[in-house]
Amino acid sequence: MLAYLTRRLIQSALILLGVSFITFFLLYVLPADPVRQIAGRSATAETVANIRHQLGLDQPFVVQYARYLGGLVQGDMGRSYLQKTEVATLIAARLPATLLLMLGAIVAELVIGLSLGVIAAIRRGGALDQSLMITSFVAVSAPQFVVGLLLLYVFAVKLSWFPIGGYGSFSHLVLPALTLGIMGSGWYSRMMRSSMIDVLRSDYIRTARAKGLKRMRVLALHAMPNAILPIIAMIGIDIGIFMSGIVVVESVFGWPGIGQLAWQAIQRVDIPIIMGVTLVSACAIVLGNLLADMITPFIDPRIKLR
Amino acid sequence: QDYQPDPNAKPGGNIIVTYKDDVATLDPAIGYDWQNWSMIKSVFDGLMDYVPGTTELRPGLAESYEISDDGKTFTFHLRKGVKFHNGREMTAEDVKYSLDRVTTPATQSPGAGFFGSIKGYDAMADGSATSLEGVTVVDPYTVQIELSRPDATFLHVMALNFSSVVPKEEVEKYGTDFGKHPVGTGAFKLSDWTIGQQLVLTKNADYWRDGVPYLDQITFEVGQEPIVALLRLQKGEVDVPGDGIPPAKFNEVMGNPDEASHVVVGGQLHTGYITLNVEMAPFDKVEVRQAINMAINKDRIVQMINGRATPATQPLPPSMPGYTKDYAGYAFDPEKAKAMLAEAGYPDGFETELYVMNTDPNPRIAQAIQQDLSSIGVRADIKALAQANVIEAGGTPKTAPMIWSGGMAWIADFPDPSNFYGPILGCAGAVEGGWNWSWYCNKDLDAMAAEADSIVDPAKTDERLKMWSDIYMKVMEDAPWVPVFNENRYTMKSTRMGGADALYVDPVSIPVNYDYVYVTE
Amino acid sequence: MIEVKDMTTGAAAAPDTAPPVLQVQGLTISVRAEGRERPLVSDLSFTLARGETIAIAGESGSGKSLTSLAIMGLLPPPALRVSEGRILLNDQDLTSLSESRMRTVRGNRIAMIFQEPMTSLNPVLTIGLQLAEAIRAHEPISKREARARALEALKAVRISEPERRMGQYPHELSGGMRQRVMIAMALALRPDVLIADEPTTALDVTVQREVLDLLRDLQREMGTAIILITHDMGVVSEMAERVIVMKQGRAVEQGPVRQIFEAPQESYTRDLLAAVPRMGDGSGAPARDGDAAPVASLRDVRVRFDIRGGILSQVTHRVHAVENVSLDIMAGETFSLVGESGCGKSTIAKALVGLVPHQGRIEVAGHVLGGMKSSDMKSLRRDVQIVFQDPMAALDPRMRVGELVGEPLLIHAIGTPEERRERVAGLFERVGLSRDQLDRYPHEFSGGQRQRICIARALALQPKLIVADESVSALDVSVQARVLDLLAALKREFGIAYLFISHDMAVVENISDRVAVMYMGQIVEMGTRAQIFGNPRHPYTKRLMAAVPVPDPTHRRPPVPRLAGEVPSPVYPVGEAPQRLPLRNLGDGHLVADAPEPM
Amino acid sequence: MTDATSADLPVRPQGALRRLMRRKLALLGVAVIAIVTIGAIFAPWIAPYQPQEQMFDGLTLEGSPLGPNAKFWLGTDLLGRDLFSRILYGARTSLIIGVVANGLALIIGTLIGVTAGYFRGWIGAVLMRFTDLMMAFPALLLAICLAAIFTPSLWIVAMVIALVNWVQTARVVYTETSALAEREFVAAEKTLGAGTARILFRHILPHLVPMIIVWGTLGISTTVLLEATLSYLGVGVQPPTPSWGNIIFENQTYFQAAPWLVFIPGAAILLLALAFNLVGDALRDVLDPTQRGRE
Ligand SMILES: Nc1ncnc2c1ncn2[C@@H]1O[C@H](COP(=O)(O)OP(=O)(O)OP(=O)(O)O)[C@@H](O)[C@H]1O
Ligand SMILES: Nc1ncnc2c1ncn2[C@@H]1O[C@H](COP(=O)(O)OP(=O)(O)OP(=O)(O)O)[C@@H](O)[C@H]1O
Ligand SMILES: [Mg+2]
Ligand SMILES: [Mg+2]
Repeated sequence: MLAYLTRRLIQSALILLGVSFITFFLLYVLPADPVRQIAGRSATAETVANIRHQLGLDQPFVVQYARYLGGLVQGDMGRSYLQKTEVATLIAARLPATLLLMLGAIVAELVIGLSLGVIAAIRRGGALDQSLMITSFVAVSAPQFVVGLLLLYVFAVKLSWFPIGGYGSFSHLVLPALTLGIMGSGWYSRMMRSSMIDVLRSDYIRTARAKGLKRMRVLALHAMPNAILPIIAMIGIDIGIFMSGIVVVESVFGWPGIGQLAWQAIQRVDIPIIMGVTLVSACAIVLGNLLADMITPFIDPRIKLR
Repeated sequence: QDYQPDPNAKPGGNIIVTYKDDVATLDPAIGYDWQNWSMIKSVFDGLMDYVPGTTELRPGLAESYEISDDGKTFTFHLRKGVKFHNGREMTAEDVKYSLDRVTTPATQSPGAGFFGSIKGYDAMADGSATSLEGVTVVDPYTVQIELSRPDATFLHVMALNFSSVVPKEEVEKYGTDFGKHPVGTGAFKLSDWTIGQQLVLTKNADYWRDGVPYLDQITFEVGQEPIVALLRLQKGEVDVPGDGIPPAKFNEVMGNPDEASHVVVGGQLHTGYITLNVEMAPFDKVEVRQAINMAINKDRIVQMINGRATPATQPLPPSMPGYTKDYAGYAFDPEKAKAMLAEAGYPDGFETELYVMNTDPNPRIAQAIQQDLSSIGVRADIKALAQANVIEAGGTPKTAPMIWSGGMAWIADFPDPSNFYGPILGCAGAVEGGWNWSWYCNKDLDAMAAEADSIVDPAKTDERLKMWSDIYMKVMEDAPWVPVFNENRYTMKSTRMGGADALYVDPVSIPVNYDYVYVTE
Repeated sequence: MIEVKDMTTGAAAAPDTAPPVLQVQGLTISVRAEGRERPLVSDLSFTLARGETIAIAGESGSGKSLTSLAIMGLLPPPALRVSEGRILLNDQDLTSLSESRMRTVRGNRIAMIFQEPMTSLNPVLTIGLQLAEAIRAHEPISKREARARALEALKAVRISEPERRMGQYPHELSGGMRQRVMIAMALALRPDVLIADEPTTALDVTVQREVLDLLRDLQREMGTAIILITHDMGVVSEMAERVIVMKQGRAVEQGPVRQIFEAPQESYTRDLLAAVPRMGDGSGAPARDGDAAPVASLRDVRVRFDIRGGILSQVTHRVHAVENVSLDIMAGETFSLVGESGCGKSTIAKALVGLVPHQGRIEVAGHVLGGMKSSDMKSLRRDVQIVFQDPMAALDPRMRVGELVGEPLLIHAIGTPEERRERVAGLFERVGLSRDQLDRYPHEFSGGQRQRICIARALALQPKLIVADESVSALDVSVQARVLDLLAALKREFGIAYLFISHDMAVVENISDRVAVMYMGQIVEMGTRAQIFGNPRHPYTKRLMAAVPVPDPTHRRPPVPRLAGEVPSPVYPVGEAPQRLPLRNLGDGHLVADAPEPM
Repeated sequence: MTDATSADLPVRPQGALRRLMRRKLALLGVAVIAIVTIGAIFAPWIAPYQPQEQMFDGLTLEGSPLGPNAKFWLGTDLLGRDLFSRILYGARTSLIIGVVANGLALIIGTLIGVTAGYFRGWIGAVLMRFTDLMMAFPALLLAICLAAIFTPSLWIVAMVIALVNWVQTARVVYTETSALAEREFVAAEKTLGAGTARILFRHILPHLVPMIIVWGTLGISTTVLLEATLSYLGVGVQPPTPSWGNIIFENQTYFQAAPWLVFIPGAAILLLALAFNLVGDALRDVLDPTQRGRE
């Protein structure tokens, strides 16, 4: 286990290195010049060259990348070109909000998705199953911006159950987490239904029923863990999928996460921020996947980590 | 000459302003976004200032100034007893320090170029000097600025945020983080800044202008979607939605008399235009460019953006001095445009590309343009890209044949006609990495512009403006641009906001002149 | 509806005086496929009295398991359902009971032991939990008490290291152990009616003996009525008071056990009884001459499984499943491996076909296992085939059985499609299945039918060696006899050798040339059939022989002392290993280990 | 895989087809798919207007779009174009994205997931770490850069979507496969001498079908919406070419003022995905023998 963990952590570091390299390279070849954004419209060619030199952007790619990595090793993610602030500071200020939002979304989608999936599996073929199927497709097909605004309009503006956006308390979290999680819940409910149907047919469920166990217990203890196995891998994946969703959700709900930061940075080629956000999100995804892989053997003793 | 404060105004109150984008920095040497522009204006002061709600200059930290006869030496007499937020008195040394700072390449100020006329600027720019030769401290309350050429716009430059006076010790204390810990002499000071959430300015009780500001506190909440901001405004949670009325809600708001009464409409020093790259065939033919000018149905485009603009005839917006009132521009006439194309050798039109920034409503406007062009046989492919990529394409030779300027368009830094020329129509901008995306370079006009800007005598202002008017008329003859519309400003405010409407459409303080507005309850 | 269990009935009452606890009346079970209803069980009626044991014997696929599922109310809906008849438990009709009320009956008043031990336990839950929850489902006791009761139940079925098993997962147990866990689960609640579907099929004779004794004890103590489904006529004659013989979904004969055994009325019953293999003294057909070349030879083969523990999950213990086993299987020979459950028989089988990593040398059909080229591996596969212990698990549930059986031919590119079809159909007939079943899927067959499918698949390639792991244990005797005849015929025709793993000593005696007895991963005795059965030397071998049930209701077994104390286990801490038992040659290749401890 | 299997043994494909056809819902699904496909192919003949034609009477004087009416059946968009015509033409793009690109992603993901899950060891490790790398890499950034490097076209978008979307499938298939690889019937197949390819395609893949169907059908919606995001970033089909996704994206802020602009294309996506799901479900039940006798 420890050996496995060390090996995976080393692999993860390599993955992050790979991500940093590809991202840095893509940003390098990207036809957009950050210096022009910095220098402004009235700058002379001289000033531009000067700034380019100051930032080391006139150096060859390898040197730039090596310098960036060198800084990274010492925990220095560089300074934003346009905000002139430490990227680490900017990200640190916003990361907790994003993590909280993702956590909320994961909980929301799991709770909604898994329970709907189980219900559909039990009521397989019935009217409830059919309507749940349609529901999950609606969830998957609905653009997040519209969902967010609708939720906001109904529950915050009209019903005043929740604040109209903002950050701070649990009630602030509910709507954005729901918005972000709704799409995933559609996926989860379909996946869960499909694997639950398989599991419910198995001999050991018959055994459990033969013991006279309560229906809930058969479902929750005997069927769920088996049915959930193929789904665990998705939790790691979700973090990656969320990355594009948070841009929209955070802006609709005024949630102070890194989505906004990333979006502005991409629009204006603020390379240090793009790099920083990319690496942080890559980290989250890699760790999420690692976690998913590590959970699996706890649920399924037949799988061994090697 | 100065502004008469509102007699009904009473001090006190907190207001909430929202923005979608985060505030990048409050460093006056760096901040160049439209949401931090007015905040910096309230936290810092420069030697010059504008009368609230107008484009008229008035003295700021300088109590008075003198201009030498050759127009090359400016002597500013500073107000006494003006204190920075840290309590120290502002002196002439600070003025010099601030100007040195903004022009030093290490500062990476996007506004450094504005100071090009100060003597010694070139030495600063290439790094051979650490201090501007032309700026001298005569005594603690007098500073003298010598120019290398006469510059009629210099007083406007002194009113720019980039010229704000900053205290050396604070800048050195925070280094590059000064932008997050701004200290100035302005009406408000920064009291709290939670990155990504909000920024709070509180009243500077020691402000050197008597009676202002009225507000105790302004909270800027960032990361707010404009539609949501409007919902919050309607619920009374927000006082000013900084991004204005979102297009999707515009008709709804304006159609409701109750809500429309909270909207203040004003002009803006803005022009939306299409650049035609004169270095790329077939736009190297003036007939083609003129034909394009005639093909665009500006009324239709204005209708499409819910009439929030007026069709434009020339580069300058109507509220800019030097605007040529009786010029009708190229009339919409597709038939004639087609004929001209045929004359120029393109009877069947041609294929080209139209670059556009990818935020609403720009791709939509581009599609309207595309349709207009197709009616004269010009098939334009739309390339909707992120802002930075469009800017890059525009500044790269022979890359972008046409660019719709929306989202990146020129909003004047100061209300002077010269501001619409240099970087975007002059030869200086028609270089790799420049902002003259039509790559139009007319040496004669450049010379004329230089001549006009050397007329510093206030008595000759009309003559100067006439020269500028002529310059833009010549530009229109060569038609490197298609001026499409001048956007109007629609600022919305909560019921409790008080102050003259002009303060809500202040041409230099967008969206609101915070120093003079007040709350009524 | 809760009735107080009648605790007063003491010893097993005579069947005719005791009140009926379960009555099955005119039971018909139908399957709906392609829009048509087809009965699988028709018009079955019987009565079960308190404390009585009724045996349902009969052809594999005759509907025995379906009947028991119907009683439990567990027929897989909606394809299968009870279309007619009633099932009365103390006058209450189970077929009309709601699911929630049925739940209070299941496990508590009627318990069931399922036929497939491999798949009947939840793979992701520990044994302890699965046991304890069954108890807690019906009795309001604390978790700790339930665990204690569960442990007791495990001890009752004499599983080795019961405390550790509580924390283990099903895949870590051998087939026999899983079956014992299933039995423990059913017995823990002391139900009124126990349905045991082939409960001892996967068990070796010694454990079978104990389990049967256990069932009887329970019955005596609690007055539990038992429905015993089995094809082992020995078990029938020892356990049952009455017998129902089924064929093709109908009861062909029903009556007291003596009557059935002594004066069977129906020809089918007579055939059945005639087919029962009987154990003798090892004489009979002469053993083969021993000069043939070995098709498989094992030298000092060891297989160990790691057990991880501690915070870092390092290896703390190892299961020494197979220790220093050396043996040769000659061409055309039937070599049997016997021994108690968990002694490592299946592990040897798997090692032989390269499914578990081993140490030591294994040579099969001229190939040394380990590090082979894939082409060599493929030709090896052609030469060795294995029939797994659990047929359901070994068949891909999504393929038609015809395809499954034809697959080896396809893989090794034998014949044209038509030839292959023909051959598959021929194989089906030879194992006693019909052609029209080719298109069905594994789950549509009974346990015994599946096993025959597996055998047919192994035979398809006519390999040099077939490893048959408990391959005939689930077959009813008549089919068993046919399959055994088939195996023997193939052996004669093609010189196929068999490694035959079984706990059915009678079968082993009837078909083997040589026999090895395993105990705790090691071979304790090996020799020709005559040597082992005629002259068993090792105490463990002797005990095995004594435990074999005899298919004669008049037979009275001499009392065998119950085993006391710990059941030995093959698990050792890292670094330790079991003592190696050297084999002594008693002459003529009869090898015996010294008994390390009194048995 | 080789010839044999179907011709070889008495399988009854026509029976499977018949069972499939007997399901009314599946037929409904087939009908919807057929209608969409026909609509897409024959759009020039069916559509009442050109999809990019901005009609003067398509907007009110204030510049608001028109709701569904007699002239414009599904209303007009913000530029005064006929929504019905745009939906018809948009079906072309969306079918290519939702079906072709999504299908490609599914195939790549399944192949990689199955290979990694079955072989484990270093092949599995390398493949899965590569998958992790792809997953950790921000898709949108990749898209932006590709946009800058290539001339955006529908096929480029389809490629980008396939390249970005296989990752998730691979991960899920990987987990499922590693569990399947431990099952005894796989061991049994090995001992028969079945080659790896055979085990993978004949024995493991069929067990993955239900999951693949779920991913495939849900993927239709997500990819169609992803295409819209990409268009928005300049990598996708460029305006004025319509796609269902970009119709939604262009107009989503207007969903209150002009709901038809969001909900009609949304319903189109939903309908397509549902139709494929109905067919997929039926197909799965027909392919899944453990379902026999349940119709
Ligand atoms: N789900 C099913 N669908 C269709 N037929 C089935 C199904 N399950 C069982 N059968 C058929 O029903 C018959 C009776 O099966 P059952 O399992 O009761 O046999 P059995 O008597 O228990 O045999 P064995 O001793 O081999 O276990 C068999 O012919 C089998 O093929
Ligand atoms: N994968 C495994 N991991 C750990 N232990 C195992 C594993 N497989 C088998 N064992 C252990 O190895 C020993 C031998 O098991 P094996 O399956 O060979 O027994 P067997 O002789 O075939 O018994 P049965 O007659 O009950 O099938 C048992 O103690 C079992 O618990
Ligand atoms: Mg059975
Ligand atoms: Mg075994």
